[in-house]
Amino acid sequence: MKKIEAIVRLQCFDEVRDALAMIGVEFFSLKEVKGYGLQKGETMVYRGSIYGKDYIARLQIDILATDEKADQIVKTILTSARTGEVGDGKVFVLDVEQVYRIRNGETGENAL
Amino acid sequence: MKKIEAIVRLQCFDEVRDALAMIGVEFFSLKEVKGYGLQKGETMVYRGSIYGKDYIARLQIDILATDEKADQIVKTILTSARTGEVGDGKVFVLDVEQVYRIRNGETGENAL
Amino acid sequence: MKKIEAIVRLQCFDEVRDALAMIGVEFFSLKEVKGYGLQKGETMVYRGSIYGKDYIARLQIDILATDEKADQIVKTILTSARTGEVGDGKVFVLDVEQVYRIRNGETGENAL
Amino acid sequence: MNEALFTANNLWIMIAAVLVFVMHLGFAALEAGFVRRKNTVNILFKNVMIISIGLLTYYILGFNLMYPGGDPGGFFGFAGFGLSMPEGAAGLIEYADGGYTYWTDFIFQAMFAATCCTIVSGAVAERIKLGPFLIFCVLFVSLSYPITGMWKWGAGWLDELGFYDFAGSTLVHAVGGFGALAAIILLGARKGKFTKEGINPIPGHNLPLAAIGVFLLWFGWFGFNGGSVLSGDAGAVSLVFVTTALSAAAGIMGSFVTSYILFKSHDLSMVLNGCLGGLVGITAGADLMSPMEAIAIGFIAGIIIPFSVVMFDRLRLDDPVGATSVHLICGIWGTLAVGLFGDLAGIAQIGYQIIGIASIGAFTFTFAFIVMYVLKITMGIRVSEEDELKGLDIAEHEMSAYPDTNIGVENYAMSIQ
Amino acid sequence: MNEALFTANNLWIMIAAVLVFVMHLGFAALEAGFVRRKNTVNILFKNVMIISIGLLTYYILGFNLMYPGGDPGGFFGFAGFGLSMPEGAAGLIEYADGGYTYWTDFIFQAMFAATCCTIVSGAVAERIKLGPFLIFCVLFVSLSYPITGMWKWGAGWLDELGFYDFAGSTLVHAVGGFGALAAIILLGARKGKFTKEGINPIPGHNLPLAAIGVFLLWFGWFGFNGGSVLSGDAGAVSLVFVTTALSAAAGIMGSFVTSYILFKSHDLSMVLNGCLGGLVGITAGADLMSPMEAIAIGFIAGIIIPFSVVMFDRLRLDDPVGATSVHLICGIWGTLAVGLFGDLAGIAQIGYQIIGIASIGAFTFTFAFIVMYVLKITMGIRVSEEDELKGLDIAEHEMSAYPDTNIGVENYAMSIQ
Amino acid sequence: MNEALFTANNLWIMIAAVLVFVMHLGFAALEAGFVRRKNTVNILFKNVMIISIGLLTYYILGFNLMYPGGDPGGFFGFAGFGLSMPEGAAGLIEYADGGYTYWTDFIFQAMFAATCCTIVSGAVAERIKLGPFLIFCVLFVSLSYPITGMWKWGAGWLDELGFYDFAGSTLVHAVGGFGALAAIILLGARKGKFTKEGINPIPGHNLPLAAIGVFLLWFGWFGFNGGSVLSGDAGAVSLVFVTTALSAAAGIMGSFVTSYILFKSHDLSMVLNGCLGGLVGITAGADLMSPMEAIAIGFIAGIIIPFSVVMFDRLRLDDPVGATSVHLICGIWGTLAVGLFGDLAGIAQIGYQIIGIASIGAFTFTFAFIVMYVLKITMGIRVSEEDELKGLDIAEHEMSAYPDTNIGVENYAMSIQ
Ligand SMILES: Nc1ncnc2c1ncn2[C@@H]1O[C@H](COP(=O)(O)OP(=O)(O)O)[C@@H](O)[C@H]1O
Ligand SMILES: Nc1ncnc2c1ncn2[C@@H]1O[C@H](COP(=O)(O)OP(=O)(O)O)[C@@H](O)[C@H]1O
Ligand SMILES: Nc1ncnc2c1ncn2[C@@H]1O[C@H](COP(=O)(O)OP(=O)(O)O)[C@@H](O)[C@H]1O
Repeated sequence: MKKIEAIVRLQCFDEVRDALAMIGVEFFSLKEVKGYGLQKGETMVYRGSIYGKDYIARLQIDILATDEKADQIVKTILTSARTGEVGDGKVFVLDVEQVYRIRNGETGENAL
Repeated sequence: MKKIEAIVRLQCFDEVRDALAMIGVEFFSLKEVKGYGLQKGETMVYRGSIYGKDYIARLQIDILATDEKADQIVKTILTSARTGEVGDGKVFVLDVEQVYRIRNGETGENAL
Repeated sequence: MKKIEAIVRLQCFDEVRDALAMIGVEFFSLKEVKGYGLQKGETMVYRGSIYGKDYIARLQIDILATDEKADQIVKTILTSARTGEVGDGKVFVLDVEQVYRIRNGETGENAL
Repeated sequence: MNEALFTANNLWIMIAAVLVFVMHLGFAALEAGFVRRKNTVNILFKNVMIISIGLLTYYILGFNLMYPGGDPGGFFGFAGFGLSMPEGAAGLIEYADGGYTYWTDFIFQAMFAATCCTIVSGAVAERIKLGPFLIFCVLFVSLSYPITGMWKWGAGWLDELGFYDFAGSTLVHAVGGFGALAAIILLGARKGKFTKEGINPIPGHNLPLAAIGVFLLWFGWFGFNGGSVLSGDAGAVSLVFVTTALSAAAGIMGSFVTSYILFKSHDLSMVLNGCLGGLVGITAGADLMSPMEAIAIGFIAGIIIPFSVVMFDRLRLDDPVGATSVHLICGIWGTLAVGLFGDLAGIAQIGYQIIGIASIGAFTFTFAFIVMYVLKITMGIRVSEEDELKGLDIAEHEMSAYPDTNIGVENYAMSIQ
Repeated sequence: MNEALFTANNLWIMIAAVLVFVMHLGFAALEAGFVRRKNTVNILFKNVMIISIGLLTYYILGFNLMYPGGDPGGFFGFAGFGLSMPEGAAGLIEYADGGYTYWTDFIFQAMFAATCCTIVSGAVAERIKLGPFLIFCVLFVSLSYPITGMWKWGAGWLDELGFYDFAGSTLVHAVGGFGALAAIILLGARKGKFTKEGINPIPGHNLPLAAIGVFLLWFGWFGFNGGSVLSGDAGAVSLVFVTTALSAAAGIMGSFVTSYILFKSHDLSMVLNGCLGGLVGITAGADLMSPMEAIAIGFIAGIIIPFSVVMFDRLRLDDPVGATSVHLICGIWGTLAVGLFGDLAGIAQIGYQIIGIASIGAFTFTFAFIVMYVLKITMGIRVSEEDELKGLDIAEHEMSAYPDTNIGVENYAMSIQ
Repeated sequence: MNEALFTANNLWIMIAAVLVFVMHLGFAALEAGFVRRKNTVNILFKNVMIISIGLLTYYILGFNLMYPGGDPGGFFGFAGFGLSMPEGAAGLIEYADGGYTYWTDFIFQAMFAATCCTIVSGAVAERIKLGPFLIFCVLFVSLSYPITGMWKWGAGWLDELGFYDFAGSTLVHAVGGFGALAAIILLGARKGKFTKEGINPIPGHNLPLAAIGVFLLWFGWFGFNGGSVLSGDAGAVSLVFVTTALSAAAGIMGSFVTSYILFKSHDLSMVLNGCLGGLVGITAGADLMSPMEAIAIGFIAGIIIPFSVVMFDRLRLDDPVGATSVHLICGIWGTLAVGLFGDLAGIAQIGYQIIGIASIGAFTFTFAFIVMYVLKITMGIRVSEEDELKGLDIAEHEMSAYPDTNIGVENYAMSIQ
């Protein structure tokens, strides 16, 4: 099983979620993160001084999936989260040893 | 060493933490996440229109542990976080290559 | 490729970020976490009763890096985030299977 | 008239002016509470500018358009730019039969004027461009409001006809409401508010702020209605206080009961709007009603609110703060109520009231529609979709109302409220 | 009496009524600030409903129960439902010797009435069910408050006895406090407040809101005490202003010093409560004290507050906003102070004051206890444990006060504050 | 003078005192909104203490230092500790020619007094230690403010000279501003504000709170300026209302236009400061100006604000709320404007105004500097770097203003705002 971590733009989230739903993925966890990278935050003005935030707010989507499904999920994210501008984010895939569903203790693929 | 990520209900957190303390686990990190899954958020009403949040607020507990201890921790979480209702959450186990304690640079099991 | 997760003190973040920039690491994601461990939160007083928070606010820095670079990054964090007091935090290293850059679909080391 | 009575009378109108001033804070807080946090700086900025524009243009133009002091019964008049105190005692004790001075007259009326724009401000929140909105305000407050105001309060044709509007259910509130209606028709709804799946509520970001706003509006309303007696007359002003307070209380109760029946919910935003509905409703006849009649008017206003909110939603007219329900619909209701309840009730009066509402409504709506339409086809009145997503605080002000708190994903993603 | 003086007098009482009205906003803000964010909508909703219930029931019933106008010295009287202006000048200048009109009388008294429920509202916050609470309010404000009020202000037996309570340290504040005490005894503490490990503070979610509330309460108190002169008498009202302000200032100082000595802390919530303690303390004798005496009374009230807060915690009586300390304990203190300081000081007066507090306290506590008890065994007065965990905003209103900010885990987990 | 007129006059001054009281809430809200959330409890605590200290010390000492009532034209006088009502009617109708009573005089003046410390409080926010600051306040408000106040309002030498300062552009606002200037010079800037890379803005945490503060300050200003007429005189007070309101409106407009030209931005914090600048500017001559002159004064004040804010930043003087720009610079501007516009305009008057500003400024700055310097070398006036990082709420109060919300990283990391 794989854990897919995708870091995407806030404004792309809706599209990603809908695209995932289309391929049957309706289960995931969402985290708010601050992204440091090529793209910086908005320029702000306060009392005559300009300043910017180093970071930009982003969302991290964590999805657990079977090895087969993982590839399709990654592809779906790559398409639905792309604007083509610098700052679109990344997708990482990690290996997961075991998954448990707390409700009934099921493990492995059944637990997804 | 293993990294255990448990996604649990907010209201179960106290119990999980106490159960973990009972087996000697008092070190972990906690994140607030939004969970998408079978269980949805509360139904809300605003100005005559009903709406619901797709997601539900959840906690993610990250615990680093030795391979032997990991199993016990997972079991403890599975019991203490269970209500039996849909939406109890998941536990994932990942493999960790190395751990460092920043304070003194200790590595491996000593760092846990 | 590796994923480095570092849990550091809030007040050390600036130093860590600058130290990372010195070795050419300007890309990472930041999460706010609540840390449970030896060090507890500040003691507070409210209406004559003293209370403390069990946890302490911390930052988690997630960095994806090539296997060679990973070591240098870990060392940099270990030095720049250290105060020597209890509660300095941990660094974990996990193995990553694959990385994708959403903008152009690049994978592997190119995507970092 | 002796000097002491004059001093006391004038004192009351001055204090009433200060209370009406507080209503601008009330509106600012209410509207800020009812928008999303990403649009908070913008709405506050607009409300600060409106009070500035309102006072300055009323000084330059509005006051002398509204009270031109020519022959009674007219449609339009203008007494010249700026203010000048009448010579001698005419500026003091003799100016208004010992009710107040020339300066008091101006400041009390000027505080009213800006209100009509503040009402529009709430309805168009979260999507209008700042520049065109300010231009609209200048024109609306310096031309439209005083012209229709003159028809009644400036001794114009509606006054001669017999139309009655004590403190402005129509002249102030419905006027603001008609302006708001024209604006939201041309502007369209906020992204994500109406989708194929139905109506998607976009809850306000800070309900305590909204509640503070409503309490302050009520507070100021004692000056709005009480000051409209135009003297400190003990009997008249105190009756107005009683009818105003009881109508507001009944408005709360009416919307509490109705929302519970309709939606099975105890919606704070509804009872807050119900309270304002009761206040707007009593405004046209606050000096004519018995306490029991005031309660009836307020209670009915409270019942109207939830229905009206749902109606505007069904019509796909998006009004984040409920300004059209509160000020337009309850303003009309209150004006009609003068023909149904109280000292003037009667068939003929109902007729006068309808003529008043219709003529003022037609003028105001047309004026506002034309101005907004011209702005729309020239400068454009709506921010870009991207800016709406980001929020007007960043897009128009490069600021954030709460810069050091985390921003919830709700602020960005359209479909998760 | 000439018309000018009458106008000025009446003007002051009307303005005082408006200031007392603002106290409802003060209470709403204070209480909202002192609860957790998950219960904010609920407390605001309750406070909006209370002012509505207070005004309406006082109109229907309360005013004529409190001022029945029968023979002096009685225990109970009722002058009929609703309001009706006395015929002729009796309703105006002659109604109260030129102090104010009939309508002014009603509105000023009506604004006081709702206060007693607002006090209860804070103490029972974060765990009471909405429905039963509103029923309690209706009964408390329309029966209990006017009946005991009549004993003194309606020229009843306590008035004849010689009991003195200028603006209501007992008649308003301690009455609210006794009601609150009965309610929190029956209701029990919030989950997690008292554990085996000890007292677990549950800090309020928004201290700026609480501070705004206290400033607004102080602001309104100038009307509460100053208006209780029942005329615009220059000497009397201005003395009351001075004693009121100095006592509040001394209350702040007293609680500042005491909290520092007791807890080595500079606790904002304590100095805010100290300020209110000073205000409640001076209320019974604001017209009788010299500035120095006012400072003494306020300073002692400020000292009392931290001790009282700790005492109620030790008694395991949970009062999220400190209403019992501020209104009950300092209300009693202020009423006693009339026997210790100022123009009436003396042994006999101390006796009258004790009789007054004891009789009103006994009646009010019994009334409130019985009503709450009946509600408890019939409808139940407490929300379920799950609803308490979720917060009353979601559970009772399906709303959130700040819907687009992240919700901290503190809101859900019991043991992490 | 008849009793009715006396009652009406006195009523106005009392109400004006209540309005000035509200300004303390206005300052508290404004300053709380303009600091970071980690310092919110601290600023509120200071503002609550200041009003307490202000009233108590003014009672003990200040009033009789400021109005010693000796021979006119002096530099210093003292009429004894505490307050005592003059015997007989002298304390009432004859005390001030029927304008107000002795008690009213005290309470109105006392409400002014604390203002000067509140101004300092904002400028030194986020880094000063609580204890030394409170000691500074005690000395500043009980000695420095009344001594310079006496020079003009207490019939001292500046009054005899011909210096004019109607309601205190210099006597109150610039005095506070000079105190603030001395303090921030000695205190230094907040960590991270000025770095090698340049000026690093540290935005306030809650702009709605700041906006509420400004509206409330304006509200109170009607009492501040209007009450300074020292009677209810209809013509004079109503003119002051008009000039005050128009100047504030023009201040908004001036800073709106100027910030747009300078920074191409619509900065809410600037228009809020511009509004206050207009209010401070008109304060010295509110009774002397025509409406048009008032607009000119306010508009220029509004233009000054953005330049002044930038100037202080360039001078590396760190003032989180802009108190020096608003109160010091616009206070000086307003005082000078009396020599340039209105009834007194003329070369000689400009001279008197300059002498007044210079002498009061020199005394106040020196006083404040010495006191702060002594505190600095004895107790230390600045919190440790670690405490500044943590925030004063935790460090000095062990509290948090919003305990159950997540704390953004912005609160801790220096370089990320
Ligand atoms: N090496 C990395 N490790 C962890 N997160 C990264 C890394 N590189 C980028 N990110 C995350 O991806 C986001 C987008 O990256 P950025 O460099 O701005 O643009 P792009 O992905 O288009 O090259 C960053 O804001 C950050 O959150
Ligand atoms: N495949 C998944 N990947 C990541 N997180 C998941 C996944 N499935 C479930 N979760 C997380 O677990 C939570 C509970 O899952 P849910 O489907 O509601 O109930 P249950 O675990 O009882 O089947 C979700 O809210 C989500 O946070
Ligand atoms: N076993 C663990 N699993 C996950 N996170 C941990 C673990 N141990 C410590 N941490 C994180 O590291 C932080 C610092 O740990 P702590 O025990 O306080 O000090 P130190 O690292 O100096 O021993 C904790 O607050 C927690 O966030």
